[in-house]
Amino acid sequence: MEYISMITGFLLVLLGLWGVLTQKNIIKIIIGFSIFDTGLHIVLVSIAYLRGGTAPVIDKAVKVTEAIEKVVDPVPHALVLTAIVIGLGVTALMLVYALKLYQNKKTLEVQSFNDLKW
Amino acid sequence: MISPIHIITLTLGTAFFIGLLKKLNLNISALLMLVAIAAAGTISASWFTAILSGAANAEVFTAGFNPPYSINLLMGKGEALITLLINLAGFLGGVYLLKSLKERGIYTMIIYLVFIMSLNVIVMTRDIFNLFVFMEVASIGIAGLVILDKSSKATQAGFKYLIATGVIAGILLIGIAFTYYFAGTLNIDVIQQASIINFKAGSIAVFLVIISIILELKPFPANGWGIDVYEGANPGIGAMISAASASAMLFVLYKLAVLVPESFLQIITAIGILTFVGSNLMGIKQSNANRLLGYSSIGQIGLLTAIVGLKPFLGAQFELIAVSILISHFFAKAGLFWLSGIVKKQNLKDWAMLRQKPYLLVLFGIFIFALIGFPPFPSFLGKWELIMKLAHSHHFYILAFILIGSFLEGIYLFRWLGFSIKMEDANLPPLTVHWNKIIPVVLSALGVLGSGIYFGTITEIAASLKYIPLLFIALLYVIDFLPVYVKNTVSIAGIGYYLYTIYPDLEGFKLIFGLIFLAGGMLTLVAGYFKTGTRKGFYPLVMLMFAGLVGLIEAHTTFEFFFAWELMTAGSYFLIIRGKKSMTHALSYMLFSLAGAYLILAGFGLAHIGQSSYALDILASVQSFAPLVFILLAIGFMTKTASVGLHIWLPGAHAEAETDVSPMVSAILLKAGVFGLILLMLNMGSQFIGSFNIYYALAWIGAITAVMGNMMAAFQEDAKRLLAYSSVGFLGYILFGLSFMSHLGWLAAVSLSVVHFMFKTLLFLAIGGIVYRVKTKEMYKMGGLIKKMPFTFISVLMGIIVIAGVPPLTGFGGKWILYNAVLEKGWFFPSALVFFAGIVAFLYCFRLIHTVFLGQLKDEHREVKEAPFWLLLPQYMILMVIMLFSALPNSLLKPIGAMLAPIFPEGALEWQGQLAKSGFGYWNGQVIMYIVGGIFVVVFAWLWYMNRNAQKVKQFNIGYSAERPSLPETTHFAYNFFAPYKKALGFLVSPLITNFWDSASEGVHAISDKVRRIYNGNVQTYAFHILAFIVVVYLIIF
Amino acid sequence: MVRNSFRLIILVGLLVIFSTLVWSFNGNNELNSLAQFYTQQENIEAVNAANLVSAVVVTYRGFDTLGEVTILFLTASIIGFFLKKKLSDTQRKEVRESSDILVTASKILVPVMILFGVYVIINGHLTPGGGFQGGAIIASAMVLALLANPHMKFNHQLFNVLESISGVSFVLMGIAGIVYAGGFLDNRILPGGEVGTLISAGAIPLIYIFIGLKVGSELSNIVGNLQVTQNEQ
Amino acid sequence: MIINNTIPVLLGLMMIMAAFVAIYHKKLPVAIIAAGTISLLASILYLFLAAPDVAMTEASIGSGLSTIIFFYVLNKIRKENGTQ
Repeated sequence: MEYISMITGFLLVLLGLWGVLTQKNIIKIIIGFSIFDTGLHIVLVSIAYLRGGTAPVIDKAVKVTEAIEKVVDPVPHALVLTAIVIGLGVTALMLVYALKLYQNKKTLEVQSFNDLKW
Repeated sequence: MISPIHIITLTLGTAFFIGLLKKLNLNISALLMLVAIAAAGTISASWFTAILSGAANAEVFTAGFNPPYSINLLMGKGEALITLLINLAGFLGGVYLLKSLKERGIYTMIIYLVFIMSLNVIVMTRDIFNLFVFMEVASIGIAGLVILDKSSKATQAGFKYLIATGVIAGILLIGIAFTYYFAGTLNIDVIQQASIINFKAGSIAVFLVIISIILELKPFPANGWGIDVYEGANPGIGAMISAASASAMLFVLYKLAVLVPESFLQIITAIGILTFVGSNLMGIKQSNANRLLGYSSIGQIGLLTAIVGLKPFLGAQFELIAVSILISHFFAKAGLFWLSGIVKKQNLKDWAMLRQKPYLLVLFGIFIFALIGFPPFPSFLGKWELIMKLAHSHHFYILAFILIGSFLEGIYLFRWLGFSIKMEDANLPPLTVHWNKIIPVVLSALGVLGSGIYFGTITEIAASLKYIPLLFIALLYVIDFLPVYVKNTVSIAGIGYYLYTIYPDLEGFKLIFGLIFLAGGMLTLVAGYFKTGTRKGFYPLVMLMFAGLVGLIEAHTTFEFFFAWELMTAGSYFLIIRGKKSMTHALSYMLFSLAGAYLILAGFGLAHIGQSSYALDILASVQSFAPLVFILLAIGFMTKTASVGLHIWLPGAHAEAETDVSPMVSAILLKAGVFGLILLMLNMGSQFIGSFNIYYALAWIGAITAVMGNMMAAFQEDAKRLLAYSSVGFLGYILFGLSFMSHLGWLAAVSLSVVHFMFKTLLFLAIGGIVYRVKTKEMYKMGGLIKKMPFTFISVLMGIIVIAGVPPLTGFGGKWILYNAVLEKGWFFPSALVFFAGIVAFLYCFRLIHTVFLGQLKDEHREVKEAPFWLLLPQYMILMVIMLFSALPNSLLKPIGAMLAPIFPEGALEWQGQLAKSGFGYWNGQVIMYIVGGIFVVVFAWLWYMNRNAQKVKQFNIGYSAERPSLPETTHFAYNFFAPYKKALGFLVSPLITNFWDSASEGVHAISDKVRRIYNGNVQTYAFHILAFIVVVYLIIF
Repeated sequence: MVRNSFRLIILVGLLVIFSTLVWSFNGNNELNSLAQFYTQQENIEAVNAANLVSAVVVTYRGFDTLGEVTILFLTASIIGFFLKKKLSDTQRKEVRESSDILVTASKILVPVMILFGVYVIINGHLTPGGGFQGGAIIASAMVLALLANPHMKFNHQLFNVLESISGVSFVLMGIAGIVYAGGFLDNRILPGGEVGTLISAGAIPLIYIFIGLKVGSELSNIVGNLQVTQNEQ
Repeated sequence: MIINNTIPVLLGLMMIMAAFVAIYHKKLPVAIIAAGTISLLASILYLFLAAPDVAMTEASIGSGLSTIIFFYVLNKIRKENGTQ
């Protein structure tokens, strides 16, 4: 299962990058970026998976003493939590930039924003 | 000691707290922001000093668990230094940005503070995911700060930056994830022990981490987004990115470099070098100041990246090299960005505005010289050590590329400096300077100067450097407001005193050249009394050049020699650029000098292979590549002697220089190259490539230089240019003489050096006096001045007699010995050229005396007076010496001969009183003088007798036929004086060499222009570059 | 088309890199030593949070969390000043009224969502969830409220104060960790309690409250800023 | 075992399809919703991978808030366009 999700994650990463590289509309580029981000998160969670493991929460099903054998690795989960929130921040910022760019030039075409070059 | 964690708690806490204040009070918020950064800086500084004086590194364990279980921070020497730099930049940048931050509100202060905080964490953290988080904080912070300026360009730059760093961060995250999977930890130290690079997937994970860090450092060519940010953002932010952020990321690279195998390090080096050369190449074509600074920043960071990659080979010197270059970059780049914010004009040519406030110009110059690596700035030391170590470890290609990159950087930086000193500034708006903007610039200039001197004192190799001349120069800056005669007297007295103190230690060549440099310097300075006013900034620069020259004489080690060489170059550059239309000439002088200096540096580096000492006599025992060392050093020195091919800087530089500067840069400065060549040849002796004698090539170069220089001189319209070219020719004789490696050859060369000093000072002062009076340098606009300026006429007459090498004056003696040397040596083909050159010399001598002094006096020159007394005085002092040496040639030649005897015992002249005997004949200077004098008297008397009845025609007693030629000068007999010869021989002087350098320059510019087209401004292209960069490097490594 | 094929080639290159990674990925049959440390009985009891992810997020990697909170703070600040307009430009324009269904639904849903968010936050050390998730839920509630009532005056000042106070408190808690416990952000400044009960896990619930408040107010601020510019036409 | 593998495969395929829609669909709202769907599907996948915390975060932030922000900005841009 973890292989499948990891492959899915990587494919999403590549698809997202493809979107970033090929789409002409800035919003579409940002969508591509968020797909890229989601893919990364899936890869990270897949790495944490322990065969037959349960969620890293101590409750009735998992006693304190059994945790070490039963639960999946909590570390990547913690990392993904952080990464998701960071991703939200970055995406929101990109969108606000897109808005500003639109206000400047009344277009979302990425080619029209290359005033700075060479 | 305060725990380093409080760097973070203070800054972050303040940032959160400022949010509470909101609109309450902007001033209080700004104050709090600066106080927080200053406090953070104080903590770093206290740790830095503590660790330097032996305290243990500080470790911070968060969450009460030991690493690797929780995130830990480390405060070691490196961390302390880098966080200190970051907080320093943060503080100064905060002061600089005060107005902008207040204008855009409290949010911007929060962003700024958080940004500085994140850089501190990036440096200190030992956990790679934590690194990722705070790198994101820093990226977002930059993206937020970029839009401090409301322009559309800033927004575009910020957007590109966000996308690019977003993609990079994603790749980093993949790397971190798999590093965690394979190593089971996120702690850098534990990852290092886990040795996951031993299998492919593990090393790919590490590769992804490292490549992301490298990408954050904006490697060529995947760095368009970074450059756009530099251009689009407020320069105050550019300063932060270039100085603070880049330092932090470099440190991260250094920190993570322990994870990678050596093959990775080589790739890092290669990427760094490529970036250094590539972005400096693109800088050449750039005309926008901020963007240019961006290219330069990225280039410098590339160099530092390469240094990180080269760490294993730099040994104990790594710290010194990295830190000195980093600090120079740090202060200089921050200062330049801040200056750019003050100037507010983006076109480089508009930087002429800086002249409105001369101290800004001084600051600008300091930063430029610090970036290029001139003494006494830290980068000088860093570059020297780097080159030495690279040569030692046989990294020749890297060495070459670093020097090429530095040279390319020099091209645009010095062009820019030239613009600011010389460009037209008629239509530029006035410059306003606010205190908060200028203080950071001044402090960074002081920072780079102070750190340079500090590095000088702590480094063993630099400990022997003499700073007394530099102190004297500083004194001259202090008294710069005083009138010329005071400063001139102080300067002459200073040189005189210095000569007096070192005189007992001088002997042999050092004595001769020491006298040319110092006594000659005093003599030419005497002419300076004719100036009135204060002549601002002149004397420190003159003294800088003389300090360099005397340093050459006093140098015992290659390092001291190079130090002095660079000082001399810097001083003479400024002297030359003071001239009238000298912007381009000063630039080409600087570029040739820079190239020469780098060749010398490379030569010294190669010479040092396998030797432990830096003493100059290691040249006598070069272990490997001896011919190459010789060629590098010889070409390096020949840039100063202006040998053919390397001479194109000279005519313009000498001709455009001020009246009393021309003799300094012509008669004196060129001898530095001769001195270098003598030192080289003395130590290295004969050199062969296979069976080919390199000296034979030198003889040809000398001969061709002589012919070409003299012919060019003959075809000039400009009197000072004529003299300049004649110097080129004469230096050709000297090189020719030296190349013989025989007693007579050297006797000729050394005595001609002395003679050249004398007559060139004489002629430049004389012609300078005329130009000063008649306000033109064109010879056809002069004429008949013999009656108006008789004293000057006598000087020029004597001068050209010496130049032409005709009896009875001392120039003949030198030539006579040279011809004897030729007969002895038997290199007849080049010698034929030299003979021919001697004939050509007559042409220009004749032209000089004829068109200037004889013929008709121009109407507008009727009121012309004799040259000023202070210009004539040194001329007549020299004339006396010339007469002495001519009448008693052995007073000059005998001591030189005695000095040469131990080196070349064979073939010395025999002296019988004033009679010199060689294997081929004899010459008695005294007798010749009497004979020639006698003939002259007889002929003159005869002519006087024959013409006593001739009728004098009034000057304007002629009629015109009412024709007005379109070009009035064409009717003047002195215009295109040697037209027939030019027709016959002109092809020889067709500007092949100038054309060659022009097209070389054009080629470089064209390449630069082509290469920079990859930055098409499209964010998708940039993202593509980033990904392609990763894939390509991957393919190279795996 | 040529361009796209270049891009495709590069992505195929990335695919090669990634597939090497996937190829060498074997899944996990047991936890690595770091995870074992976190899941050891004595360490679970030392931190005393039933939700091990929370334990990692707030304790072991609390410093990351601080950074993460900072990022949101930063983003909110940037958006705050980026979209700021001069007050004189502000001209309220008629905004389309929301449908009755939305208004009614929001009246019921908003309090429930906020309550749920609070629940998620304070149970963060016991069950899945925590400050981020709860904060996001609260922010969603705010969005809903804004959608239902576009004229609602979004009280930035309140959120700003909340944001700042919770941020400062977070840092102060961290410093308290240095003074009263083992180091920065050590949550054992409060008694551990018993695993699985509401009052346990040292300061984790407290920190999560601050995080939740902070995240909630930051996200609400971001949305609020967008909303304000929405209305300014 | 079969369920264990088929559902992730299905989820993966759906996500990739959604990704194509998000990248290639002409209408931006559809694309944004498709991107949100990916996040939503991912959060289901996280449940299978025993990561309820992540699932919750992804659902509330990835598919919830960020979609909302997308729409806010899109709406804003539309309005700007309308006033032109």
